[in-house]
Amino acid sequence: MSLLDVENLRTAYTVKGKTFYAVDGVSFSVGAKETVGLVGESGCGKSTLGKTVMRLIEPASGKITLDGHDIATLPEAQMRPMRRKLQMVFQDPYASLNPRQTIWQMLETPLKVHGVADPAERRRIIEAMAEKIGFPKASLQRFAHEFSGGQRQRIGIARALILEPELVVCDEAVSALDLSIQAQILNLLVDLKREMGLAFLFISHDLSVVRYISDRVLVMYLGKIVESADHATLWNSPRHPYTRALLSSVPSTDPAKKIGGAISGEISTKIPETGCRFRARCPIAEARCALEAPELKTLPGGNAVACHLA
Amino acid sequence: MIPKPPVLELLKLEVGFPGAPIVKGIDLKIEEGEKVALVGESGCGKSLTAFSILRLLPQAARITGGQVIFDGHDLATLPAHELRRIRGKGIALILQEPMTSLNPVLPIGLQVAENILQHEKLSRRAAKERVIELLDLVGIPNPRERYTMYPHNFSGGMRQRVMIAMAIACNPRLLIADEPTTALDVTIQAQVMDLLEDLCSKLSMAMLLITHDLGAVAQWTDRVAVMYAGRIVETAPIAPFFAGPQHPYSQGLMNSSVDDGWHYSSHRLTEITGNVHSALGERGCAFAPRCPLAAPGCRETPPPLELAGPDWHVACYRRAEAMAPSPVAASH
Amino acid sequence: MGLLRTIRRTALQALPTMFGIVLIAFILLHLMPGDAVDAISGMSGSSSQETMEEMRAAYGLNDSLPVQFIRYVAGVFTLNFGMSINYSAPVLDVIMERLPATLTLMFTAFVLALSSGIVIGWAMAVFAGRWVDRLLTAGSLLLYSAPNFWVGLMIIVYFSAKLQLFPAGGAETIGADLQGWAWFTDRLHHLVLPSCALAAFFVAIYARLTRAAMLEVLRQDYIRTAHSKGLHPMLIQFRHGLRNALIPVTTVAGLHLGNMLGGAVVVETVFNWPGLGRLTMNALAARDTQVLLGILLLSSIAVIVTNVLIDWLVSWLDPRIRS
Amino acid sequence: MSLLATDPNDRPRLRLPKSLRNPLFVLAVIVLLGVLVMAVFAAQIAPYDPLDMVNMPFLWPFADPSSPLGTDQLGRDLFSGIVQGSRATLLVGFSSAVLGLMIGTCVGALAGYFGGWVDIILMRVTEIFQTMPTLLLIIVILAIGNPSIPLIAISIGLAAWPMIARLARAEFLSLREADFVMAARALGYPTGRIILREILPNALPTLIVGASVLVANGILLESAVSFLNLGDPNVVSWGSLIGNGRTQIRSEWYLSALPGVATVLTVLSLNILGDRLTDILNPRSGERS
Repeated sequence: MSLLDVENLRTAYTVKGKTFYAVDGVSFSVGAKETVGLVGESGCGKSTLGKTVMRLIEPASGKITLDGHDIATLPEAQMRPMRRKLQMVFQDPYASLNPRQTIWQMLETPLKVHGVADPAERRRIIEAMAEKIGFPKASLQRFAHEFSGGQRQRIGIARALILEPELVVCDEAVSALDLSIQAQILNLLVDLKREMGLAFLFISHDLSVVRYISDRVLVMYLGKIVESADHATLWNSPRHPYTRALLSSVPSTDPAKKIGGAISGEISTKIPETGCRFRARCPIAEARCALEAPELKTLPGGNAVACHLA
Repeated sequence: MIPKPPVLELLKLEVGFPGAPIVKGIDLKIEEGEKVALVGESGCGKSLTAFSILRLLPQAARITGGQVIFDGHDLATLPAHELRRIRGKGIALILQEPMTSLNPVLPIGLQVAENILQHEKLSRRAAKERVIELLDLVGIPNPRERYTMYPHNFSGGMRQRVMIAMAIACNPRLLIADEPTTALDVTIQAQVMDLLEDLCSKLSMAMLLITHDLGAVAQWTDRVAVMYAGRIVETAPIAPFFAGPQHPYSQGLMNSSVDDGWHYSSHRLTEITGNVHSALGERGCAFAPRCPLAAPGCRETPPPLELAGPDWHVACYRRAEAMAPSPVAASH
Repeated sequence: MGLLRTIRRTALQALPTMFGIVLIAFILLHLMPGDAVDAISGMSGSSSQETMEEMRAAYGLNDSLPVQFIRYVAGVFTLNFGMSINYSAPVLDVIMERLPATLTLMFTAFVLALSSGIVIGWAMAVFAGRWVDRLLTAGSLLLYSAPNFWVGLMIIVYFSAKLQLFPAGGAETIGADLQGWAWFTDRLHHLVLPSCALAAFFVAIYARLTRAAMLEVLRQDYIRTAHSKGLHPMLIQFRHGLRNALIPVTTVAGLHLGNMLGGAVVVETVFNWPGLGRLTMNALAARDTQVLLGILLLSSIAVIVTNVLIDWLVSWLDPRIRS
Repeated sequence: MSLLATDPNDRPRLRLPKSLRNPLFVLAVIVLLGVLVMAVFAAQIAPYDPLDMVNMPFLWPFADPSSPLGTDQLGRDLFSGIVQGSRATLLVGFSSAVLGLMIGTCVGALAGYFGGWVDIILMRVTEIFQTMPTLLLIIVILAIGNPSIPLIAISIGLAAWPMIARLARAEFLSLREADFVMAARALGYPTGRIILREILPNALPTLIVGASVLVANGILLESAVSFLNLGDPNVVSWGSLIGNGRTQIRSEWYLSALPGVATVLTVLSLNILGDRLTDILNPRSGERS
């Protein structure tokens, strides 16, 4: 059994009286100590999926099984103990820290809420965490605005890890950072993963970063997972036409290696009623793609793809 | 053969806010039809440099020294009404955020037409036809119907195409694109950059691309200028640059970017320690506090840009050591 | 089509608000100690218990509160606000007689305040940080801080008593019996001081709003885009700047209409303006509950209707709302 | 802003915000403190009972040193009136603001945080109160009870809270979606803690600035009410003084002018204070600009 099992999850949004599903029947799992990458373009629902797994957005239907407990419909009071195991790192290091609290307060409150009553014990945990993220003790009494973007992201990570979770959802955790800082944070995440035995659900639009950090990758398009594969297979022999298009759009830092022709069209907010959601942009779409929605088929070896033609 | 003069030449350009110099003396040449990338991390002054060319700086910022030579004029000191004749006509600008760079209450056709009507003696009707051609040229379907639509009817990529149509409306000789694809998805980025590249060659237009994305630089430009803390530290044609940058900062950037095929299980990224703020109060090379090769001499005076190869300039006292195989370079 | 839909949506939104106002007003007025009949008998001082009971029955004051309320709500929908005890006439007639004067005053003041507020605010934004801006900011802050009745009294002192330029009160020269153009100019002449007194506070509000909105707009990327096209700064100010800045200003202008009506009550008192303000004071003195209720309701309806108009204006300014 | 990067570690940690060094702001604070002292020690400062006839009627200001600001038609001392009047004016201004702030914050916070039906219903109620002309509502409430200082304060508070409710709702609505609130929810903080400890402190600066406007409005409304003779006839306030001078406005205009000046100065100072409070209360104000 995996650490996290998501089954047929749907998340509904209502815009101007119309309901649509930003996440529409998604199933996947994350094993213990595994890093699962989730890529897709903006508006594909990857961030909503992350927040739904975190129960920050209510799911419309489906199951979210964490460590054997279905948490999809748990009331908040019963959800609270589960939150120790499940944490999140946010994208914007400026918006994700309360500007009116010191770093110390931000790290201490989760411990208080989760019943670490002994102040000395809390002090010990916070100081140990500060050391892990490379913060001197003295700086913990300062406010977030006194730190740079990269330092803030370290604080955000520390806050997520202070309860020693098993699974951390990283929602575009390095996307807002400069290149040199991005490398620092990625290294930190890898170090912490090894040290604390963490599993990650790593959500990002940046394929290179996902490729670097993930053991397995899910590709999402318009609320559905179109391909799921281990990182080596996905990059070497992508099956789904969307994955291929995505991969060939990433500019390489080798000027001699010109990227393939860009696919046309843009992700649209209008979801087609029937058939494959990618077909309007798909270079190989056939007549049946407009009629039948492809299922996510598991291939020998455990990878999966949702395409009639793959 | 007499070499053609460059389209744009920045000479010792200095820009800053009162009491806070940001751009500290930049020299940069852009040749006819050339695509030059200005690369750097946030806060290094690359956007201010771009804005200062057309004197479109934020409120408090000022050009505090140097020249911006375009077409024999110094744009830094040109009277405002003459500068207006160059804005949009000689040099055009594309901004980062296609959501906010178009006026939300005006139809997009009018916004493109404004540029044409400002610089060319054309009737409104003729201008409209021109706009429709332009919209078609940048790949907007049904341009005639779209003419009267408002920006909120368009997706991000389409808006950026409208911006491009607006920018190329008067066949400018230079296009300044400030992070034109940062707000766009990777498949849309490829579409937009391909379009820009195509237009540059069709209209023999030079481009100054402001970006932080090394991949975009390698794919869509001819030459790169790396900026750090208000100064250009290295400038080179892209092929030799990506084969082996000479400045320790450029090397650091290349090493911290996640390259093809790297995986965390086998490859640890090389970090540049510290952050850009480390340069504050530094008298010498701004990168010295983060540089693995810094020597005491680096912290006296900033190194000048020196010729390091064909059309290749580097500002580093320790260039020789940086080029030697080092433990940093050998780790991958 | 779109218009009809807008009207329907607006009506659906306005109705509950209206109902709530009727309810609150009804509750408030029935909390009053004593009723209209007490007031009348108090004034005449000679009514017997019997006649008072007869009057109560005649005015329906003996019915239970829910019955009175339902009757009232039904009345409101047929624009029947009941009888004024003080004037012995239908409330609607009493109010309608005074309403034009108040509306004239308010409309003049509103147009004056909005137009001059926008111009002043725009000037403040254009010269932001310079002495023009500082002077106008100080001036608007001063107007913003002064009670309107006091401003009214002070301009009476200066423009009426000292310079003798304008009359100090009333809506027309009494007994002059003017016709045509002379009547109009006489009206206008009387309108100047009260509308200025009423407008003063709102000029300040709208100027400050315009300044803030304009500064915000001028920071936007699309202004930089407009400059990058080489457009004339004036064109940018108007077509790209002011047009966008007017959206928040107009939206907020609607929110202040209720305040302006309240202001009108006081200003009318200062200038002896024969409008709703004076009617309110008289009704209050006579405990003429029906009239007070009617004024509160009608002025609320006026505010709601004007807000609908403002909504249309905003959607005309802002294509994002239109679609 | 990405263009400007200052090293946070190098910024002096204790620096007076720019606004505190602004002379206008300092002046405003001095005026407010002066008025406050005047109100608190009114009995000690005012030489006479403002309702007593103590001197010749219609003394102009500075004509008689025993009544430095002159006397009215009944020979009552205007200086004493202004000093004593500050009590009622300030008391009503502040207490109505406190009431308005409490109602408005509660309504706005609940509507903004919970959204959905709670929001729709609470905002409807707010709209009802906002649509009714403020002063008319106050007049009606005052007509119900016996005019007294507490009733005036309550009626103004009841009429003025929608402004705060809207501010609070907007703040809560946007802060509810802020990442740090998401983080708090992800960490399992109880709802009460999220509202009170995470969101409220961040919404407070806006609300405090709003409250300063409420005080100013409260003073203006109180003076309007007393001017219309709807106040407590046994209590002197600036508005009633202005109203009292109205009958002699063409000749003895100082009777209305002087209490008016006192009102304007006080309200002006409050408005200046409110304008500047915004950047004082923002811990990140140095970061922007």
